[in-house]
Amino acid sequence: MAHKAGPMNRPLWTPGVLVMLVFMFAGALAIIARFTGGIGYVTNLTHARPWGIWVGIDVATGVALAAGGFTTAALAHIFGRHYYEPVTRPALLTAVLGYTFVVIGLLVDIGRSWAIWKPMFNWNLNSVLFEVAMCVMIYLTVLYIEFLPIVAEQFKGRMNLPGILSKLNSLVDTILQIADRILGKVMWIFIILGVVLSCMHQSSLGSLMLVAPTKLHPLWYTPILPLLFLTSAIAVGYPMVVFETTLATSAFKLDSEMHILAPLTRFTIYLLGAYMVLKIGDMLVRGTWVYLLEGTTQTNAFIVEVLFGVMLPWAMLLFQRVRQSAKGLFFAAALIVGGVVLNRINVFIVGFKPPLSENGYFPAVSEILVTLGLIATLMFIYRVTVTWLPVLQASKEVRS
Amino acid sequence: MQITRRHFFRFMGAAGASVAVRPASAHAWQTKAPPDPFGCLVDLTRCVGCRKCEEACAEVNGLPEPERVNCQCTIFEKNRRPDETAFTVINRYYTGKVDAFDKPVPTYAKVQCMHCQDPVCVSACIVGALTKEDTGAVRYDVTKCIGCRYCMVACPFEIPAYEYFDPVTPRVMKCTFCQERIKETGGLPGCAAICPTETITFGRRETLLAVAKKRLKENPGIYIQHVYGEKEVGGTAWMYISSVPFETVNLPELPDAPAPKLSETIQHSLFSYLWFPVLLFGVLGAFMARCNKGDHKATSPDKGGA
Amino acid sequence: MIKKMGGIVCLMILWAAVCTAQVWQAPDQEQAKERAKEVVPFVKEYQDDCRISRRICLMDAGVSLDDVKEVYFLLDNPIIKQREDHYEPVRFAHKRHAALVNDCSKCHHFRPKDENALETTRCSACHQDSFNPDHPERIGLKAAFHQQCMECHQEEAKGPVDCTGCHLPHVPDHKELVKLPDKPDPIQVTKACLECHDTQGEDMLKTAHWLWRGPSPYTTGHRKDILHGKGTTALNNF
Amino acid sequence: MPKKDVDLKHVAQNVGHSSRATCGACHFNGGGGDAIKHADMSRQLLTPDRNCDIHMGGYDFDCAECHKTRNHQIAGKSSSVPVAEGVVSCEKCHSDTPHYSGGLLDHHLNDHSRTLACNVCHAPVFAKCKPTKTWWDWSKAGDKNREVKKDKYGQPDYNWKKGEFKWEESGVPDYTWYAGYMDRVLMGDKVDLNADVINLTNPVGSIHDPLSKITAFKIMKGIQAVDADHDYILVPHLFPKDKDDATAFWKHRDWEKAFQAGMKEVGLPYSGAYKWKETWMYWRVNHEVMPAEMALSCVQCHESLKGDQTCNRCHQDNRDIDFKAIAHKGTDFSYMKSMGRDVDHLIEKTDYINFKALGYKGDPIIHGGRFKKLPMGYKAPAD
Repeated sequence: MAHKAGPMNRPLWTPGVLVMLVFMFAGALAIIARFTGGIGYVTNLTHARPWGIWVGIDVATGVALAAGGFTTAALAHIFGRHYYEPVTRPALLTAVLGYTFVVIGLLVDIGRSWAIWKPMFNWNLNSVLFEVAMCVMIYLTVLYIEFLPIVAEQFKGRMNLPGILSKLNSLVDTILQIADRILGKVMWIFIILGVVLSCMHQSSLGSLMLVAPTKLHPLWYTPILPLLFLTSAIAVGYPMVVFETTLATSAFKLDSEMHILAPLTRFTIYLLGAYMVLKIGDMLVRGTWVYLLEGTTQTNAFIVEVLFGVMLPWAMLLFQRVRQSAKGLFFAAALIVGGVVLNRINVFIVGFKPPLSENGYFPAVSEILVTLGLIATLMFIYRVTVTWLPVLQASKEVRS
Repeated sequence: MQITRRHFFRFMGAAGASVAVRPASAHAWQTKAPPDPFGCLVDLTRCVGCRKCEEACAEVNGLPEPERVNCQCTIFEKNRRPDETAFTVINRYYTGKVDAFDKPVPTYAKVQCMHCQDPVCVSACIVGALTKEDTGAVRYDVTKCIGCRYCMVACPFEIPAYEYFDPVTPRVMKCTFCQERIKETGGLPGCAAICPTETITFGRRETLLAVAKKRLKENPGIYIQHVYGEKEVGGTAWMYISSVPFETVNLPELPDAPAPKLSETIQHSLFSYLWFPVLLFGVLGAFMARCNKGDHKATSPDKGGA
Repeated sequence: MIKKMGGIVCLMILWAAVCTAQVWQAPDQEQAKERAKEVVPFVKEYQDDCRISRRICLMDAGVSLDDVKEVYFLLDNPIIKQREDHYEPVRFAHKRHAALVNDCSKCHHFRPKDENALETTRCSACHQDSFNPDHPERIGLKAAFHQQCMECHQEEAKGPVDCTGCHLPHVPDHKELVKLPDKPDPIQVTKACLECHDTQGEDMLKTAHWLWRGPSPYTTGHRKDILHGKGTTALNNF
Repeated sequence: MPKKDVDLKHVAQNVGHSSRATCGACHFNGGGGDAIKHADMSRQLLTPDRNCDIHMGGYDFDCAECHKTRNHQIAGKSSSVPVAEGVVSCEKCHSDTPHYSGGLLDHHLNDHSRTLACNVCHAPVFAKCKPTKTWWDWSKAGDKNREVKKDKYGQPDYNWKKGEFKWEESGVPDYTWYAGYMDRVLMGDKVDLNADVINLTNPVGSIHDPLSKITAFKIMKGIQAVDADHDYILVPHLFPKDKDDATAFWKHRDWEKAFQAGMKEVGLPYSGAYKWKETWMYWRVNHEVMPAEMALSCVQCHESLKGDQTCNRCHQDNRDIDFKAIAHKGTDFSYMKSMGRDVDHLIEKTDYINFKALGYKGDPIIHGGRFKKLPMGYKAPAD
């Protein structure tokens, strides 16, 4: 194995990072407002529309886009394609951060944030949300465990806490050593567990909306919604890796990883294809295509989602020329990511139409600021992490 | 929407049923409705729109007094929904009926929690803060609630409301069926007790169903021959009979299948005894063992996680 | 001494006043109150015949206004009050209704099955407690009154159909509701009232009793004016 | 502002519906004292005798049960002041055909309802519970030395502040046609100084108008000042505003100053010359409705029914019916007299209503009603 991941050790305070800080600050203000004035104070949510972008984007989309973590792990570690290992670490980091922010987003969104631990003791086994919550909770733990070796690798034998904490150096170091050793032996359990948990809750996120047959537009409401969520999550995994790796490599001016990314997207043709077949097949079987030309926001959103988020990128990937070009690949990946994002937004927001108290929903500015702030924080931490921890493929010299 | 959704509801029901039978390990979905619940029958032909029920409800449940409770002048101009300050509201609908002088005849319709037989909110609630009681009431326990509002997403009647402006301890607010009152012998919900015209009839659901059917049978020209809530979403404790189509008074057309049936069937098919995750774990483990044969340090620590 | 005497005399007068106030009774009203307290035995079975047959039956029996012995009722039955008691009793001019409607079967729609029973019986004989599980279709007394009265008033476009057209609500005890310091000034009191009764406060400011002027629709030459009244233009000779 | 010693907290904590006492606190005392102004309202109505007022005394009605309120606007039109916020009428409760005793008279009585206001028969005397003022001569006011005499009711005939009075108890009302509207002299309206009497309020109605009804009024008669040049009623300044008031009549007993100040207050010029004129005000008799059995009997108005021939002039009924008894049934003034009322003069009276004054040729039984001439076969006596 020729590659070796290492810290970037690049200057942190670039203009892009400063922009992120501005969004983080604005988001923080909005969150303070939410915890002083209540959810109603910062959002446009109503009794009929209890879930907005905090659930639709922060949670549902966050979970979907973090799918890169388990899909690459499955590929590289379970199915033994070690060639793809260089992308597992950034994908893992994205997953760790993604899920962490799903939880933070939930803390903002649920009304009684301080009671978030209650599902651990009050089980409702009928509740889809309970299953999702349990999976996310356990999976987040698994992700941290999987991430621990990276921390250990960086600080093992090099613990240097400042000031009074320096006395703990040796203790922490010992813990890291032991953890690293034990984890090495059992890591396979966590890797498989991660994949299993992901399959469970990625699909269950789709089941969430199955309780509302009269509210979700028939174009999306289907008994196979969980299957669609699972397949789309699996399909978006590699494109998401492509997407973020391309962004990261171009941001840090690293070598493009085309030699890994291009073959990776060959899997996507099958995965996305399977999703596409299911989605369109479902539409045909249930006869919901009759709605397509209704011309409402919802049907238009569906058309955009399927056409530009699924069919177009799938067709693009069929061409080797696209797969080989960094730009083409990035564009196709971005379309797929966008398609899944739009799908989650459609299912949770656009397609959700309470028939009795019809009132439109558009997120309030402060509501958007919270979401943007969370995303900016996520990116900032990603940036900080890759700067100091061995996540990304280190520079050329190391690799050669 | 030009295309009726009923067709799709049927499809859902069939799909849910087929999912239910397929996995051998899963039990067929069974209703969890209490054996002999209380209910209320709302006869819209009797309601005069006095809004006494709103007033009584507010008093019994310690809610703020309804707006302009003694004056029905302008309140009916807007279509109201129950919210965090009112568990029940009366709306006025002009459905096209006219009296002998060609004056439009109003129909008043009460809205409150329907206390479904198999409530989807109860099924949805992550912590079981909502429960279906033996009385028939769907009870909310604030001490368990985490404020996720999934019940509100789930409810086909759009009933649960939320204290959006409480930053730390918001509650889900909905009709309690005056659970504490009806538990006692002879106890009545506040609204039923005060209703001057007995628009609301309180009693055992079975009895009420018989009463409703008797009224429909004896006055075929007056009533629509349908008891709303007998079968809708698997049946509701609160039922309506009316002389105007139910859609015209904002009672939605709903499938007969209990709302939680599909999601619960899927959940239990896949996750009872965690058979599916365990199976998946085994399969993946086998794959991992096979694919990494010879590669003796497949999961060496320096690889980092997945 | 004289002062003391004066005091005693005053006390006596006061006492006498209190006594007479207690002694005074409106005779017809007292009689109706007594009658309203009666609870008659519940009629379990009734004869479910068509209203037309009922009417003809009554007419054939020669039931007429002369048979209406009870001229005036106070609808204040304990059956109603045992559940909720929010309203003051309704005055019901029985004989006047009988004279106007001229069809007893309009209200006395069924009769007890017992052949020895009277042709017409009280509402409260058949309609008692609501939601009686043994008679689920039988509506309670309160609902029977309301359905009967309002339906007919609406049909005939005569008589009140609103709540206060027939009865006044009980005024809730304000002892606990009114939060005032001892010896409040009038402004404080007004504020306290307006805290709950703000619309009523607004209403009050528009009334003739407050403004001492108002519309004069029954004064020739000034029928559209709104400014006449004691506070402005009214004249008198006393 | 309320009096200092009123415990407002206690008041606020005991709010409730209005009662006869709350309304009566002002309305029973109109004109400066109990029963002075209104012919038919006095503190007697707080605890009235059944015979004095059947509604309040028999059935314990509160004012607001008839004077229904909407948004605090209280229904009822006053005779004395122009303002009205809704109407109260007997018919609203009793309907246009209020007689349903089942007796032979119902038909005739309901017929009468189209021509007579209910109170013509049902409240045949005003001030039956307490004497009321019927004459008030302001021009005599100011004589602090004049000896005050008590009349037969024990009421004073003079008060230096107010002038000379006459009182009446159980008075016979004046009857006139009334369609619900009043002519009124309002502040600044020109009046005819040459007329014998100026009517400050004057019922509008006519025998020829089907909607006009014969209605009972108490006429409040008096003498008051008119501006001799401007021809309008003068408003004197009576109550002293404070200690330093230099113009109030009740302090200085100077009409000139009182008029000057009074007219300045209302914003009308005062010429300096005033004249005393007799003015009348019509006050409708609305309350103190007596029980049905005490209504006027037929014969009390229709002298034609007094003799042996009554209804049987037209009805040749061979049933055993005592027409005479029917025609005479009604208020027994001797009974009222025995209860201490001053109704001596009304016993045996058979011309209760002066038909000729109302525009009839005479007793309508003989001469025909206002729209229907009954072909009785009697030749009307020449006028």
